[in-house]
Amino acid sequence: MFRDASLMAGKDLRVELRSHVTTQQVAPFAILMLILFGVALDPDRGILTRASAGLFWVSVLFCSLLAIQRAFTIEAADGGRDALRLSGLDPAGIFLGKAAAIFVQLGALELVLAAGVVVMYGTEITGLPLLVATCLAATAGLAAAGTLYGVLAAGLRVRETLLPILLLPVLAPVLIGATRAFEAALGGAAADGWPWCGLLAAFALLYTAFGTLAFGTLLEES
Amino acid sequence: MEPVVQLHGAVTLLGRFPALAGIDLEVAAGEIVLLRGPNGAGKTTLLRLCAGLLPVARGQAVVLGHDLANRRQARSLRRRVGLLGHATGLYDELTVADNIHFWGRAAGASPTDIIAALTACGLDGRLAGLGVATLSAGQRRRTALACLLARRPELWLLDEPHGGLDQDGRDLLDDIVRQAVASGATVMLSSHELDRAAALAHRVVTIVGGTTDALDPLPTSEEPVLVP
Amino acid sequence: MTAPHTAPPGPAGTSSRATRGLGVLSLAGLALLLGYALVWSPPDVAQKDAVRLMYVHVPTAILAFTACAITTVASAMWLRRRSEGWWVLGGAAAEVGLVFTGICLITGSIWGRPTWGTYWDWDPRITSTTLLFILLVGYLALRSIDNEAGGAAPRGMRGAIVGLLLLPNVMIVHFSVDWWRSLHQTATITRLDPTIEGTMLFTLMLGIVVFGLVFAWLLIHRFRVGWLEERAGATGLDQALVERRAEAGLAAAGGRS
Amino acid sequence: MVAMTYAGYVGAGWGIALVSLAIYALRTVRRGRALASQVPPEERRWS
Repeated sequence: MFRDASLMAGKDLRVELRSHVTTQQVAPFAILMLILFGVALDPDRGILTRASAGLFWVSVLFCSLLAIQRAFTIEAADGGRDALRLSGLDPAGIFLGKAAAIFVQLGALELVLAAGVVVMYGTEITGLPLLVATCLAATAGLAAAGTLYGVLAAGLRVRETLLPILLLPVLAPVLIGATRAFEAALGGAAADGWPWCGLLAAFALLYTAFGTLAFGTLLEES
Repeated sequence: MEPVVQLHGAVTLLGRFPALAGIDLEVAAGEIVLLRGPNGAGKTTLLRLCAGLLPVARGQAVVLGHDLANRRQARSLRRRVGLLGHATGLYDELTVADNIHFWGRAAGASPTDIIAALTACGLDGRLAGLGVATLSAGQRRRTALACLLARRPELWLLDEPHGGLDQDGRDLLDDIVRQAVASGATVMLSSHELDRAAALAHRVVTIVGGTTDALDPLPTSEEPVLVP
Repeated sequence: MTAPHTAPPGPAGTSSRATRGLGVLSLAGLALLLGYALVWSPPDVAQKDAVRLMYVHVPTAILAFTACAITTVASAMWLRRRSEGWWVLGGAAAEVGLVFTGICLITGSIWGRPTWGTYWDWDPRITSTTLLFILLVGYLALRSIDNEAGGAAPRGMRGAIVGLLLLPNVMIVHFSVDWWRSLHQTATITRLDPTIEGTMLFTLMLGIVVFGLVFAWLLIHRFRVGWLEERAGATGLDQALVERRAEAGLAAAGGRS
Repeated sequence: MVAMTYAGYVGAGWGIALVSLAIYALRTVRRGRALASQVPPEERRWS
């Protein structure tokens, strides 16, 4: 299973290295969102600094939609689903591999976004351990739930429009938890944030476990 | 020795449509069987069924000893067969070599097998480093064939394998199929290149309306032999 | 919502003797509930007469979440048994649940205006119920696509997985939203005084029972509609096989002529 | 119902609730009638 997962993740990351979709399209989109927030909300009032945690995670959420769509566009091309089913790869391995590749790409995007928030919104980084732990847990949750719902929508003619409505309500807890944890860390009250981090970790575990179990059936029959 | 493919009254549904409406077919080990019939007769569906990709709704289907009525057995069958379909399953963003390495390793092929497959399909050298997106249709087919070869399948299921290939490519394909059979594999293929495919095949099976009511021997007459 | 007066000999629809009885009972119950809710029960001390909206709001909320639970259970059963009935039930419960969720949100919002002074407050229950509404919309959208895609697979797997995750998702969302608000603000005005008693408590209970009857009536009818949709235009497998095999004869005749 | 406070809100809430239930019920019954004619009676186990 883990051999298959690493093979799959390696393949997805190699595709990204050659196509540069995340670096040349999704990352600029993320920065663009930060700029749009800045334009829409009056930057002089300090709103951006106060809301930076929420804006950061909203941006991550929208970027994750793009990353997930992308991850399954690769597979949908030219009969990829049949090929995957015939490949001999363990479905659980495929799930973990794709989720891991999304995790890595989202992690990189978060670094870009964090730099953007610090530079453009004047946010001061405090409580770094909590920030990092929150990012890891939240990103794992996004990747796991996203991979599961991504394969659900993949292969449908309306996938681009269907995925957001299926996935975003499910990810609402991640947005809430990650934002609160960030606010706690940035507000110097890290102790308040750790329970949220725990919630995020539980969410990630739940979806990873469910995805590992259900992915085979989904790949099989949808 | 038990036949590799045993289908008795096999029915397969695509949605509600019975694409296969009762197939009776036995294929012995080492045989090359040509499936022919008009478009929409069910040839592709039959090959996909034998690959373990589709469930049997009725009747019996046992391939390489795996009972296809059992989902788990159907799934474990898949790594033992190789299906070359209309879609190639290649990743456009990756190179030829990357693709063959990925699909080969996914099926557990050794690096030497993978290199051998690349060479056998004439894809070593300059072509190996090209992105699949830049390939011609024929070169894509070759790449897909190499992926298949690297898997060393026991049952080869070739859906219109000659389509899109040039003269050299077709000769190459026929050679590869003959070599595979010589080393113990079994082959089912569909083709509209009837002359070429018939020369390759040991036996021709005609499918019409999702059934195999006619099993006619080689060589065939001009007029199709069909049982109403 | 009345049953047909006379059962015609031909195509009847989705009603049966049982549902007609249930329908009459629901209508009578609604009349009684209206009497209690609007006339015979006293106004609340704090909420005044706005409390009368609670008698529709609370029961619809309970039933909305019940519908959600039914969909999840039906999806789980479909995954086990693969029988059509469970598939149809999952969709029927979700659709009826969507209607009840909508009513719950609207009445809650209308209630909020006189009580809180605003139509919308970031109350945990409003937020999570709204997300439930969207989850149900998404689930139904996915099912409607499943219906039209006649792929090789026994269709419905996607819908079943999303249906299975419906209740867990609602619970996670509810929990996290609840926690989110409670950490940062003191509890909002309690929606219904927990110490209510007498006529008001009776009216609320009556509301739950009556709307439960209405829910059951709708669910049964919607289930039957779904069942008919599955069957409409579907010829049996045997018939389809005969037609498919006949293509061979046609081709042969064409080839010989 | 003498001098009920917030009568407008209460009326609107109940009105919307009952009307939307009635519309949905009617729609469901209509759909059922339309479909029933396309399905043989032996498939309609309830009637």
